[in-house]
Amino acid sequence: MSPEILYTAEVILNGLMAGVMYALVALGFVLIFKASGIFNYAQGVMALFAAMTLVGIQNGQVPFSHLINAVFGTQLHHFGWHLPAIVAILLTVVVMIIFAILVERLVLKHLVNQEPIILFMATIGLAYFMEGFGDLMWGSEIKVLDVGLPKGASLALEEYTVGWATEGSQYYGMYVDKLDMVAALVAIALVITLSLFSQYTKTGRALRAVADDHQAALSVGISLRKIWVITWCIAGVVAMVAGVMWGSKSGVQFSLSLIALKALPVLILGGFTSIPGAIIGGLIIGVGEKLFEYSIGPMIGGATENWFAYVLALFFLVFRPQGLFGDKIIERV
Amino acid sequence: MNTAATTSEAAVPEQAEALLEVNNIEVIYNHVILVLKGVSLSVPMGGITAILGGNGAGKTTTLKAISNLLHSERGVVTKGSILYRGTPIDSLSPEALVKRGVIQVMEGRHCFEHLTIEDNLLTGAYTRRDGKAAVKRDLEMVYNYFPRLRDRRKSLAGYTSGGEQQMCAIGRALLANPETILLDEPSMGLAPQLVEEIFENVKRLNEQEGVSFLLAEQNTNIALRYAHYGYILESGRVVMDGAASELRDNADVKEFYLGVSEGAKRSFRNVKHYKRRKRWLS
Amino acid sequence: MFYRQAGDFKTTYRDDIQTFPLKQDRWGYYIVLAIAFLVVPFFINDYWTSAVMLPFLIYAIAALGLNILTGYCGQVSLGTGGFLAVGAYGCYKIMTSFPDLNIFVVVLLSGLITAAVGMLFGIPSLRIKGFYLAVATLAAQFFLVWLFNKVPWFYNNSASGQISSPERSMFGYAITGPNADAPVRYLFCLTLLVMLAWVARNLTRGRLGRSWMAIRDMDIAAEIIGVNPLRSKLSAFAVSSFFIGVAGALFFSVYLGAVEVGEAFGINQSFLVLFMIIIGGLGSIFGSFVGAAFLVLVPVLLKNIMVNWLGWPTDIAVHIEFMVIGGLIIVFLIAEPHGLAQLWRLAKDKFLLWPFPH
Amino acid sequence: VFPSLSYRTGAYGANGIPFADGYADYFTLVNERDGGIGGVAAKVIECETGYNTQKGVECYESTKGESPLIYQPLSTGITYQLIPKVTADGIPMHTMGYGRTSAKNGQVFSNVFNYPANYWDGASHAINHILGENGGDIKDKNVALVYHNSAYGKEPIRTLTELSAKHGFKLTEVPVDHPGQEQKSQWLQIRRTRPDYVLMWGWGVMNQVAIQEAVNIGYPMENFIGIWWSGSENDVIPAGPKANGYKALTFHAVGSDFPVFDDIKKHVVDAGKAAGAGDQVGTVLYNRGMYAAMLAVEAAKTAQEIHGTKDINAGQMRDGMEALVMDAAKMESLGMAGFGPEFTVDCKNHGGPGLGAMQQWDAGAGEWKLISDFEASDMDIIQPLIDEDSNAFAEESKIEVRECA
Amino acid sequence: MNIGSKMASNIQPGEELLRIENISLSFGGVKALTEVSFDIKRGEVRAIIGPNGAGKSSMLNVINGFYHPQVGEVWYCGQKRKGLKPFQIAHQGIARTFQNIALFKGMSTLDNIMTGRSTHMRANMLSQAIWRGAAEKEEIKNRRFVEEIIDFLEIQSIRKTPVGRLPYGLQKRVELGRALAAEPVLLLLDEPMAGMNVEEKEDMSRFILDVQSEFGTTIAIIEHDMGVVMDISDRLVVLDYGKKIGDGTPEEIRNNQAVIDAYLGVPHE
Ligand SMILES: Nc1ncnc2c1ncn2[C@@H]1O[C@H](COP(=O)(O)OP(=O)(O)OP(=O)(O)O)[C@@H](O)[C@H]1O
Ligand SMILES: Nc1ncnc2c1ncn2[C@@H]1O[C@H](COP(=O)(O)OP(=O)(O)OP(=O)(O)O)[C@@H](O)[C@H]1O
Ligand SMILES: [Mg+2]
Ligand SMILES: [Mg+2]
Repeated sequence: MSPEILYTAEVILNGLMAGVMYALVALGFVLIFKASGIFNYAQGVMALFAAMTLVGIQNGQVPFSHLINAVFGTQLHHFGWHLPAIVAILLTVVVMIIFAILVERLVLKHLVNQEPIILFMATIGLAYFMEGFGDLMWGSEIKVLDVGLPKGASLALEEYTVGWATEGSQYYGMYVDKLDMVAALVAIALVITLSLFSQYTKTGRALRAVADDHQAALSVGISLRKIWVITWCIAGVVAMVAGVMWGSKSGVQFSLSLIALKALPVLILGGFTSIPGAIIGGLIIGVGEKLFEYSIGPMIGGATENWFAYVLALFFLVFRPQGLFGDKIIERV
Repeated sequence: MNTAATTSEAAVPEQAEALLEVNNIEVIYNHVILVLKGVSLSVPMGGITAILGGNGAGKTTTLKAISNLLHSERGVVTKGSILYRGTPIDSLSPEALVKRGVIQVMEGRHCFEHLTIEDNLLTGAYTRRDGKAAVKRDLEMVYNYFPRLRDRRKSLAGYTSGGEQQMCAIGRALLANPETILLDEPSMGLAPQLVEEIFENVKRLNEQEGVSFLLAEQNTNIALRYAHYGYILESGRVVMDGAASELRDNADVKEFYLGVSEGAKRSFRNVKHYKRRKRWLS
Repeated sequence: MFYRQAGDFKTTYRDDIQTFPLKQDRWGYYIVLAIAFLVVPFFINDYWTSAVMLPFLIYAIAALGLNILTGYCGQVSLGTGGFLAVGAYGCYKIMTSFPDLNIFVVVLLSGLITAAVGMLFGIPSLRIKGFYLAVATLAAQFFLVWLFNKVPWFYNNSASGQISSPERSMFGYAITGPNADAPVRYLFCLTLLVMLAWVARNLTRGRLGRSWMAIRDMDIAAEIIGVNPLRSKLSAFAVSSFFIGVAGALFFSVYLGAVEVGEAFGINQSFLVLFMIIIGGLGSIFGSFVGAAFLVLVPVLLKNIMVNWLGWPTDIAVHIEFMVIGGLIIVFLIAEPHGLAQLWRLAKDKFLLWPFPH
Repeated sequence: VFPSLSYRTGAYGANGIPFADGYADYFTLVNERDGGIGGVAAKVIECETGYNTQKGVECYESTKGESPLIYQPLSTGITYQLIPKVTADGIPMHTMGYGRTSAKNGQVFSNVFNYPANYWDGASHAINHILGENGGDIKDKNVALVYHNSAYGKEPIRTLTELSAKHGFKLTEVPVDHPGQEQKSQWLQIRRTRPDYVLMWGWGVMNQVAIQEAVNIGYPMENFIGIWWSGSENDVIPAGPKANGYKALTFHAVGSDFPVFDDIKKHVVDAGKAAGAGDQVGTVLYNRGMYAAMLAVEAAKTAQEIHGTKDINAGQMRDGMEALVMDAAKMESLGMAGFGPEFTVDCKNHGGPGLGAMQQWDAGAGEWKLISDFEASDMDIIQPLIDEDSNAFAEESKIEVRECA
Repeated sequence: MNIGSKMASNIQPGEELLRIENISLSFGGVKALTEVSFDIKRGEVRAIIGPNGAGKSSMLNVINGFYHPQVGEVWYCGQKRKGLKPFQIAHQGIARTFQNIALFKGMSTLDNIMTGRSTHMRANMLSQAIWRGAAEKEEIKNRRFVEEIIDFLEIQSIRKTPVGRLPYGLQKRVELGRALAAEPVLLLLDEPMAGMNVEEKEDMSRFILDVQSEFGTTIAIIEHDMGVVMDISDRLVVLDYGKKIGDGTPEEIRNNQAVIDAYLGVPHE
């Protein structure tokens, strides 16, 4: 095979992997939107917060140490333990559950039956709050996140494919990041479980009902509060997974909250309400933007990935305004 | 005005135990709009009670106050109390109320647009704990009441016709297997035949299963035909109440709610210009 | 009870459709205007101008623009940053290509250019709705920023990729450039703001405004009763972008003086302006002002309190500032989902009823 | 009064913290140990910009009234805004290793200083280093530039293009869009084309991801060179031990092996007066902040000498900066022998000679090591570019070119 | 004079205004309308009745161009309609109300009705922006007309109230006002009296008849209350499962066996 084809294949493969990483973030959005019609702006910050908490717990950081030190003149930093990854993850899950309960108690409960844009705004307030809160709690320096996930090129694949190229050409085998592969597996597992949950359980049906009409849901005895706590818990855990995956790559730092921007085009392409849509949208966006950058990018100066994803999604939307798998937008009079 | 208030208190039926009691409630929307100005009524166990009244009289508001849905419309009950089986329910959440067997069919349909008709119906069974088989049986029952729904079982509720949505909303409430149903304008937008059928079903449920009903209706004619007792609401106050048969014979009710004057039905073509109703209050 | 509606009857329709039907409101408005034009300029210094007044005035223009699109026409847009950039770069290109053109005209022209670009990006709104549209408008945001960064023509091939505004003056006073005096810059922006607010008010109370709101509230019904959706949406995009373009031009030329597109017109701006109108009140001109004031003033205020008065470390102060702003947003929304403007209206309603509670 | 426009929050907060700490700590040290600058206590007012231009302007305006001596805005964006303002207000500004490169031309930019080195010097240093490794011949070499797709990242392109024409190497540009969380395509491209060297102009999360990806594709780290803003501990640590060997440019020394640090420990940290958490001492960016503060203090001292007054104002400070001489003896006396290059500033040249060094990451020891001396850049290439750009600016904004004595 | 009245100007009362020819409409598997044909004469009150889900609302949607039938033609004012958008049809003088109230919730009663008037307004954007000249004059002129409608419908007191807060019945009345504001040639009413009590229905009937007689408006009405329908309509069409099963005067329909079986049940007195 000519190396050109192999390179293209490699780009596509890596695009798929990147797409999965985006999908992980998009999934959190979908869950909350599906279950309450809320476009949760805070999802990115939640991922950051979860990752920070995970690192903080794992390394035994003292929460709010900066604040405490500044106020009391103490020199607290660490408790001096280092927990195994799994324990830290479980504790983080607990924190995210507490977070979900608080969000429901303090915010959502008071905003039943409001228009989507108002709820959206509330999540913005939440994002602001958490951004400050997270930094205050754990500090804003870059933290290394290591829960033992493999990283780096998969040598097995490289060796396996190196012979595919035509003789004499300089080809080093196909490259895939092991971390991405793990992410792909995790994402697929998540998508399958969550789809089954929302499609086939009573709670799943209730989730969708709540998203359509808060009042009617109340009137048939669906507890909005319970549903909201459940979804925010799941979304919190999904955010943690996304935070771990992205954090392993770049360290845990403020910019982690910006990955939400990579998830948004995935979200509209796949459809706000579709769990499988998140992953398929992710794959399309991943491959699309990588291929575009690879083939057209060099001609127009590169760095096209930020906007290309959106333009691609826009293009799809013109034909399907509800995204590929989203619920139909019902237009009736 | 005072006479009206006193009659309403005196006329609470003594014979049956009161299942639901509303005592002199006041409701304010948005902190400023006073809508109910002291409404009292009582629904006896196993009875069908109707709330009648013109547009904006406060029927819907009363029902929502009972089922605790006002909160989500920025309305609050500022005075009075609501008792169900003798215990106050003002502070219960709507779902707790449904668990106790009180369910509301909301005015204006409120189906879950993106769910199929069948899924819509099944959400009604959300609080039930008596097993799939029972739910299935009741689903069949609803389909038998409304065959049209069976045909449209798999369509998204958002795409069904107005009447179909109305049936869906009623059917959904029935699936909760309730003890008391608050029905807000069940006849709205339904074909006359179907209206008759729905009221027949109401009667049947009431007689055979002992379900109590509180219904707000504009179609006074049919409501008074099926109800045992009625209240007439006007501008947020109860202005008249009594057994359905008494109300049917009341001259004012006849004139203004039944469209019968001097013993004969009027023609809509011949109503006079700008005939204005005599108000009990103003 | 000084504040009352009773007795203030209108005898003509012209009276009835004026902007401030209440006498008290009308006088209040005149007084505010008089203070803004005649008193403030004498007391304003560099700090107040650059840190508070200019951002407030300019963001108020942008918020008015976005409020027309989002609040009145119901099309949520996150492309504001991109459109601000169009205004800024348009302004720069015009300023440098036609050095003799009056700065006032330059700013309006930048607005027109932005209006054209905005219409272009508004076309998908015919198919795409709600949050889908909101996210899709980010395409404009990212694409435009990329474009201004990539094509050297836009920044006149300057080595740094930054654009800086040369000095331009009106009536002999420098408006842009380092030598522009604080009161002059302030008055320039204030004049534009007042003019545009008046235009916004006129547009929104007339046929066009009603057709926007109809599209917002129920687009299908609007179309069926005879509102042309294409024309309404595109005109909303055009007018809104015009305002935002003017804001962008002022932002660059009068306020900052030099910008780099990615930094000054990033996605944060898009969100910031959106926050302003939601906090202030969607579909309310007054709300645009309140929202802009809130999000410009509160951070400055908090910073001054925490850092200058209480002497807290700056980073902790910023974290707490974020928490406070986030918290305030939530508290306000819970108190009144329709924004500060509505809160104000309710307060007035209550006052009208005073001393009776209902 | 020395305003410190810092950024301890936001996307770049992690990098802003150590710099701000170093900046503040040095002034504290001077106050505590020497009783101030020539006896006058220095006061630092910190103002948080969050790396945001608008807040930068707010900070400038709010501190302007406190008779500040010097501004160090720490962001290219803010710098551009402030250039006309400081000039109009007569306050000097120092942009050390960032900002507008052509500000080196003191005849045009009277109030802006960017000693000891700028980005164009940096580009030249990197190429010089490569030249050195290859015995002066890099005709058939491929060099890739991975850069932050912004004004900052694009700075070196012009210089590198000229240099590639001169030395005959092939330059490939690889832009990365802000914020740079996802760089798969860029690094696949690098993996495919196998450039001999990769240069990087990155900032924030882009650095960490780039280094991680370079590790992932097994790129030889010795051939990967970052600008000084891509060479802090923050950037390499997340990538783990495999980042060993990564190189970065610098214009000051690394580590805490200088007498001055003993003083800082004694007078500042142990006395509980450290800015921030006090845990950043000796990191690259801390050192940079401290170095910046030291240069400001020395300039102030010079100004005091020139004008014979202890209470200098901004204009006098400017004169001090323009007459600044940093020689070995002076640094020795400060306990910072060899900490930075020797240089002098004059009216024409506000950028010094543009000396820079190379540092390399030792992952085993977890520290940066200086692997070269402070060396000169290729002024034959850079000077014409500076003249061209500064003259263009002078023309555009109608500035009269100063005559220098 | 707008396009609508111009188009209809040569149609005399009693002549055919609109003709539906062999219309079939389906959504996926659902057949909403099957081969339906009927006509509406100028100046009459034409009722469309039928059980729930029969396709009545869909019929109105076809008439005003919101649904596009797969088969069949719509003739209006003697012209065959092709490829028009709903708002263009509105400009031709067809206005309607909706079954599920479709008012503009965020706007006041007055603004809602003024919006209905927009087919009669054409001041350009610039003049609207400065609110001088054409725009202001036009605004005041049309306001006068709208005030007449408000008086006519007796909703003066809620002129400035946001319609979202009005009780159901008043909302229906406002909706009628909005449709009337367009001075339509043909007015389509979808269950205007649902959710009203007898007295309110009487009022509404009065309004409808007055509109017909005062403005000469042609009216097509869907209504389930047979009492009302039989009293006020001149001719009826009956649909069942998308098919037309009856067409004629109230008298004929009352005695039509197919209609009785499908819809009326017991013959109504
Ligand atoms: N959310 C709300 N905010 C403010 N006012 C409201 C709200 N909901 C209802 N109202 C007002 O309360 C009054 C009573 O309304 P309600 O809906 O209870 O009447 P109703 O008797 O059900 O009338 P209808 O027969 O038309 O349904 C009306 O005047 C209405 O304007
Ligand atoms: N957009 C659509 N998509 C799918 N099905 C539709 C759509 N519109 C209407 N239908 C179906 O077509 C049939 C006719 O609907 P329509 O609304 O015309 O009934 P209707 O006669 O107005 O009934 P009702 O008296 O209950 O309002 C219904 O079964 C409905 O579900
Ligand atoms: Mg009601
Ligand atoms: Mg219908």
